[in-house]
Amino acid sequence: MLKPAPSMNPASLSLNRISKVFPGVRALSSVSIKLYPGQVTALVGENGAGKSTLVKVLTGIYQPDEGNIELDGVTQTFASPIDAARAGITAIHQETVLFDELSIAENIFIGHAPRNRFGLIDWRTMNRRAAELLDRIGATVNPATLLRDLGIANKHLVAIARALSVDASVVIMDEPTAALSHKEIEELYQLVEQLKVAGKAILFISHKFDEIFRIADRYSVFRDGELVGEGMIDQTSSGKLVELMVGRSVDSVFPPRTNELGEEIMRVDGFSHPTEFEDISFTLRRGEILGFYGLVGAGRSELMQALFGVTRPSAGSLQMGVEKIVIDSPADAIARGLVYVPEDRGRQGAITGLPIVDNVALPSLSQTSKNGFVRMAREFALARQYTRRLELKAAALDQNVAQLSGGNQQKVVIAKWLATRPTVIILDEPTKGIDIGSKAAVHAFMRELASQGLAVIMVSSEIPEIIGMADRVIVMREGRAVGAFERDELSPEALVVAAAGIEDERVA
Amino acid sequence: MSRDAILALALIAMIGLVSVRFPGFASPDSLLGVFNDTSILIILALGQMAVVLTRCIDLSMASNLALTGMCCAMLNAAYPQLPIVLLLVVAMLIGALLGSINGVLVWKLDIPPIVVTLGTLTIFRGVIFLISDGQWVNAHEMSPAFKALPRAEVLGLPMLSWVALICIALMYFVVTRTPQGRAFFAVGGNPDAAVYTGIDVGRTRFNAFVLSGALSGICGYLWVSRYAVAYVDIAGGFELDVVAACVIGGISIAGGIGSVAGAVLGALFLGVIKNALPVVNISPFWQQAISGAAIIIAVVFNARAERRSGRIILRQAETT
Amino acid sequence: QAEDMRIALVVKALGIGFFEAAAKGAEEAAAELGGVEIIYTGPTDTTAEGQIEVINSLIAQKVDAIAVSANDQDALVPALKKAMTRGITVISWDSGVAPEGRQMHLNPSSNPLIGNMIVKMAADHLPDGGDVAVLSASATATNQNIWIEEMNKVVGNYPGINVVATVYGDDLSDKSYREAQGLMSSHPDLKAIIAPTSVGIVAAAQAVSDAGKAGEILVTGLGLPSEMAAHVESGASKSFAIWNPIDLGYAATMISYNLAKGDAEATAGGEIGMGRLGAVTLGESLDGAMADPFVYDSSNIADFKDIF
Amino acid sequence: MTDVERQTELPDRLRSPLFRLMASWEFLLLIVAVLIFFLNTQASPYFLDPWNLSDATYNFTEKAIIAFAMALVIIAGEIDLSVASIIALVSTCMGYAVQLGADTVTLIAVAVVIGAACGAFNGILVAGLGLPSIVVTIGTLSLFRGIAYIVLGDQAYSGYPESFAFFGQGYVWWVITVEMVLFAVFALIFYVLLHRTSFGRSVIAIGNNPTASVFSGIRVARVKFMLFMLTGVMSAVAAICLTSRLGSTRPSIAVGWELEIVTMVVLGGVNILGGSGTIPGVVIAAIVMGMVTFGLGLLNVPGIVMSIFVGLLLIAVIALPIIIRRLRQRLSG
Ligand SMILES: Nc1ncnc2c1ncn2[C@@H]1O[C@H](COP(=O)(O)OP(=O)(O)OP(=O)(O)O)[C@@H](O)[C@H]1O
Ligand SMILES: Nc1ncnc2c1ncn2[C@@H]1O[C@H](COP(=O)(O)OP(=O)(O)OP(=O)(O)O)[C@@H](O)[C@H]1O
Ligand SMILES: [Mg+2]
Ligand SMILES: [Mg+2]
Repeated sequence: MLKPAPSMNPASLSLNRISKVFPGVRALSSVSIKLYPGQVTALVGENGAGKSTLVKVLTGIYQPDEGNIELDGVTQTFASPIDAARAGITAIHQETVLFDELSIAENIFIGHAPRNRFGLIDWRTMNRRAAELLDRIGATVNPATLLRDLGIANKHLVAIARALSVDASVVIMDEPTAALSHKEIEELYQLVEQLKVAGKAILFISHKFDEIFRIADRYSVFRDGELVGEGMIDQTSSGKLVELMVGRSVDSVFPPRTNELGEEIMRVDGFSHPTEFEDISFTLRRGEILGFYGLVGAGRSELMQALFGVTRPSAGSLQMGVEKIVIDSPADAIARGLVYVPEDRGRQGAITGLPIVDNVALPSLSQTSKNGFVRMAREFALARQYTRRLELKAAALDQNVAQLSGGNQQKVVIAKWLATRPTVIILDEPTKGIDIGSKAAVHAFMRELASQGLAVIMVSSEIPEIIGMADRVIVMREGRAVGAFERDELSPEALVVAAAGIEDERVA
Repeated sequence: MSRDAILALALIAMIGLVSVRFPGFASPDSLLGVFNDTSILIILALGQMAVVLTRCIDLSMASNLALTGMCCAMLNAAYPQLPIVLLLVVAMLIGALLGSINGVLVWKLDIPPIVVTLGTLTIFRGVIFLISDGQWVNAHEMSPAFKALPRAEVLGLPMLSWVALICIALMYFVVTRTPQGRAFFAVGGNPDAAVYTGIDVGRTRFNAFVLSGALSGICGYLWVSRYAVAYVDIAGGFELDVVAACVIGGISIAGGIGSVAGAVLGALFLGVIKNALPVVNISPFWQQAISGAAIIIAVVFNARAERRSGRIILRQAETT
Repeated sequence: QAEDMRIALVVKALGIGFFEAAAKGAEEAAAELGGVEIIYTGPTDTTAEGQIEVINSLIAQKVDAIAVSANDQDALVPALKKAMTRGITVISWDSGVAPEGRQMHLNPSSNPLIGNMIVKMAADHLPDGGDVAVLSASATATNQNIWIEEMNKVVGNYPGINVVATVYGDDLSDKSYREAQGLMSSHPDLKAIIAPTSVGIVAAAQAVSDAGKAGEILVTGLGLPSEMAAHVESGASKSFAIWNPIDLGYAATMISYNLAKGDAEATAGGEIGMGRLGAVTLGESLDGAMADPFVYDSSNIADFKDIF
Repeated sequence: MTDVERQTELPDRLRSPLFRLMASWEFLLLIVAVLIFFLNTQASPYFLDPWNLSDATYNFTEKAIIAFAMALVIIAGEIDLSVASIIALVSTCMGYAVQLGADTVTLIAVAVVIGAACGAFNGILVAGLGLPSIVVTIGTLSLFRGIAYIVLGDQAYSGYPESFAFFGQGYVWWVITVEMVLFAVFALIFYVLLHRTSFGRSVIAIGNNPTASVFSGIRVARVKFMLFMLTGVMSAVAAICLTSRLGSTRPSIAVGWELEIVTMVVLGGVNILGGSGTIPGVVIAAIVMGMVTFGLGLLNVPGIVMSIFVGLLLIAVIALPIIIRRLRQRLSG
């Protein structure tokens, strides 16, 4: 309880009136933030509020149009990420910035590899130091293996190790827990504690309020590129933060259940895949929201992609309505009214180099075209309709998707499959990385879809979301369905136990 | 088994096959001859590898070689007393300069490398015509020392082979032990991430182009002195052979993957084919089709070797 | 000042010593005639398409005569026919065009003579006979193919001489070099390489000396004294033949001039003047030979190596 | 869902159509084309002759016919370097058919079938096996021409039927050649295909992001296969024109055309990395290249020196907008 009063502590990093303008967007307008040693400052804001842009300015990837950065009282200009690293600023970026074909050790040290006295890379020292770092964050991987052989969670751990490999006084984490499982998130929290004790100044960006209240000391809130509020975390509440973020109060509870279950619309029997999943069976009814829960890597996405025809199952059957069908491509699935909104929006969802309107119309080409000829007026009408429903924030419909923030890209992705007017829609992590306001919109929208008689499959790794939204939940672990819960049987504990396989151990 | 090992085996198998019909082919002398003959292709493939690793491509290498070669030949014809070592350095510098033109355009103007080098491919050739007025430089206009260097034997191996060996060794060193060499892999493997790690993507690509240019320059001198003639069209179309050698050697055209051993083996693979066909008395008209087929087979094969079955996490789940 | 007549000398490819020398001869003829402009042109690689583009632009410039050494005897025909219908005089020289595509063709020498000469030069130095191989230019080169054909007709007259292979170097030094290497390794008993092309003969001589077999394997054929001087010195080549390219360019220009002017007409059995070289008599297919090939060896090469 | 909170609706377009036209690549190219036309009229008195201009079109029509298909392939993120070799093989097969007494109609059929087969072979390797097209087609570049060499060796085929000459030497009306008409017709067809059909949309989407295109219900492999096949067929069309123009077939026919065609496509504003490009751009680029080479040809500039101009043009036309944008940024910023 000997924590010194924060205001007495001189700030180790001050950002003074930073502005950054992109064509058509004022991503940051004259924001000032201070970071203090030994403290965690949470940065919150809606999608596109400018959080990641600030991180990139701080790490020398972007140069600010106005304003300056002061580190320990000295004004700095970072012409490149190397400058920022030298000055003692390190970051875990929102995008994974790693190299599949290089070894783990090299991924950690690239750019500042240990050298011998001839200036050549000292592989032995590098591997040793990498092992130490990985050990520190609880990762049990051999530093000499190639990164491409790692799962997604381990990759994220490597990114964290990389941030720690520089002896920095300022550590920035941009949504570090988005891809991590429960256990790994706990370890990350401990690490943050260690860093605090070591006197580092930490900037922590997250959309998850529970973790903000758990680990942050201070907060700063962005809205549309402006700083709209800051203070000590123990003097605020999530309601207040949300109000600051969106400029109005938001219902944080899930929308009430309005959907009614209709007749069975889809039946999956013994679906299997040689390497990804095995013997999955379930049924789905009109108006139902079926949740799929599991830890990252449980094989849910693979299962959904097999249903959608991206990959071929090795066994099992799929029935829609009364008809047994074989879907051998996404084109097939879309034609039969089954669509899949992928989890990886940058790679699988959006075509970022094309305008919003082209993206939205793409899966519906057969509807918007006649005899193979496209009709642009129809495409714009379609895009207008669905972007309005999802409250998309953009400048115009012919703007490239690449220029939108992460959350708004996700909206385009959802709009694009909704526009095909499906009967069954699979949403894979539909709210991953999107802000609270947008989240609520997506949730309300899912409810609306269900009450209109659509069947919804929702893959999610967030327990509150699963419990708040799903009518029924199937839990997957290591490619197998290990539990099924009706709405009244749902509890966070039950889900975690099933997903992590703790039950098994008790039985054994 | 690694891709390089498989390729090496294929190479040995091919040599074995040829020597069934013509036993002399597998003799050390003959094999050294093949290596010597392939030296220039090897050196060029090493340069191309550096460029391809950074997710670029250099189609101007053969034109660079020809232009540098012509410069060397004309210099030698005009000043026969110029020391050859100096000429070799000049060749390297001219090559590097030409390479840096590619590099600057890619770096500073962000023009796609294939466009830049497609442009310089024709420009460099045209410049040869301009500086030489279309005239050939023939053997009798070159000084004896000029022609002697690639042929001079040291420890039973011609200098041409030695130069290739030195280039291989240096390149291996650069690629595995220097930060710049590792940056080639990083830039090609994930350019966006490279920016975040503080690697200057543009400058790294520039360096790769300068390197490939310098190696092309050296080859320019070697080619002209070896064949004792310089004219506009030398090494015409050779750029595709160089790319083919890299691809056969398992260097991913998408960047970030490749090894020095791969580049050397890929070049040797083509070299053996080219040398073996006349030896086993296959009609010269079959040559082109056979090397085309070999390239396709190698690519199919490489792709098979690269294909992995399932993702790691779930493979582990399978076994548990 | 405007010239009265423009004659285009279209060659297989620019930059080849042989054709550069022919261009000199053409200029000499132009100077002698007066009021004649020579347009020396051609593609930079030996392709028919390249020559067609050149011919099209010559037609557009409305030149008075085109004298072409063809890369392909058939492919040029449509373009040259078009030239003739637009009133342009068209002849071929050195490497011919099919009869319907030109008014006459000027052979540098008579084909049977050349065919005989190239094998005779090898046989003269191989009293006991032996294996010989032919290194040609591209497989499509008209004149090379005719000479080789003529050579094969008379090879029986040289007992012991045995033609074991014909390979193609495409008039590229490096490819010719490799083909020569291939010949040496696949025919261990090879005694001579006959290269009826000025590029091939140099490359073959270089390959033979590099293999340390100068004097052991004889290189002969058709070459330029300037390019072959070093190899005659080294002993890789004992003798080779060529006609005078300067004269050839001179003659082609003179013939073009006379035809374009209307001073002569190309008819079978007819004669066309070639200035200082006399006149050429045309045969059945409207072709004629300029002169006999001339043999160069160590005794006379010094006198010619600085000329062409 | 209620619309109360949304006051404004997203506009369709950020910029006016006129602005987009003025800022477009095609507009820039058009200016270049006019400039070159003007320079040509100044440089040579022979340039402005209808017959000469008509002859000049042969410099680009055949290549452009392939360039249209190549543009689609490149927009889809692939490349086909084997086109010139397909010409050689197609021409060889036509020549072979002539020896067997084929008439003109049969020859056309043979050409299209062989061209499609070559394209299908590329397509299977690229779309079916997922191999990188730049490498595959470097291989088939050697293979296809190699087969032509095996068949023909040092021989040549000629003796094409009289009526066959129509394609490469015929005139439709006055100075309008058959090849010009083919060029215009295919330009129109490819314009509609790329910019007005859902197939064209798929091609653009695939070039931008093949994975997302699969997820969006596009049959990516099928589209790519069709593109390679289309390129094969267009190469066959070009082979018919060229063979008819030359009246004979050699295995070395059309050597090196692949790079000229790619240059044409890139000059036309097609992104070599895939994802964007237009047919009007390619049309203008083809005419620009044709005019540059013809104009220089009238001055008796050797082909190799012309290629310097073409190379410089390629780099300059791409670099210029970038430099101007940079300068403008620097001035305003
Ligand atoms: N390179 C760019 N070019 C143009 N606009 C950009 C660029 N990068 C970001 N923007 C815009 O700047 C704004 C801020 O984006 P930023 O990525 O910083 O948001 P964020 O707060 O991190 O959002 P999220 O929570 O979704 O990650 C957005 O409107 C975005 O569209
Ligand atoms: N080894 C790996 N390398 C890269 N990405 C991977 C790897 N393994 C899995 N991923 C990615 O991680 C994500 C999750 O994998 P998977 O589909 O197996 O699990 P899941 O149960 O769907 O998990 P999630 O909760 O993320 O949906 C997918 O996007 C997948 O592409
Ligand atoms: Mg962000
Ligand atoms: Mg998933």
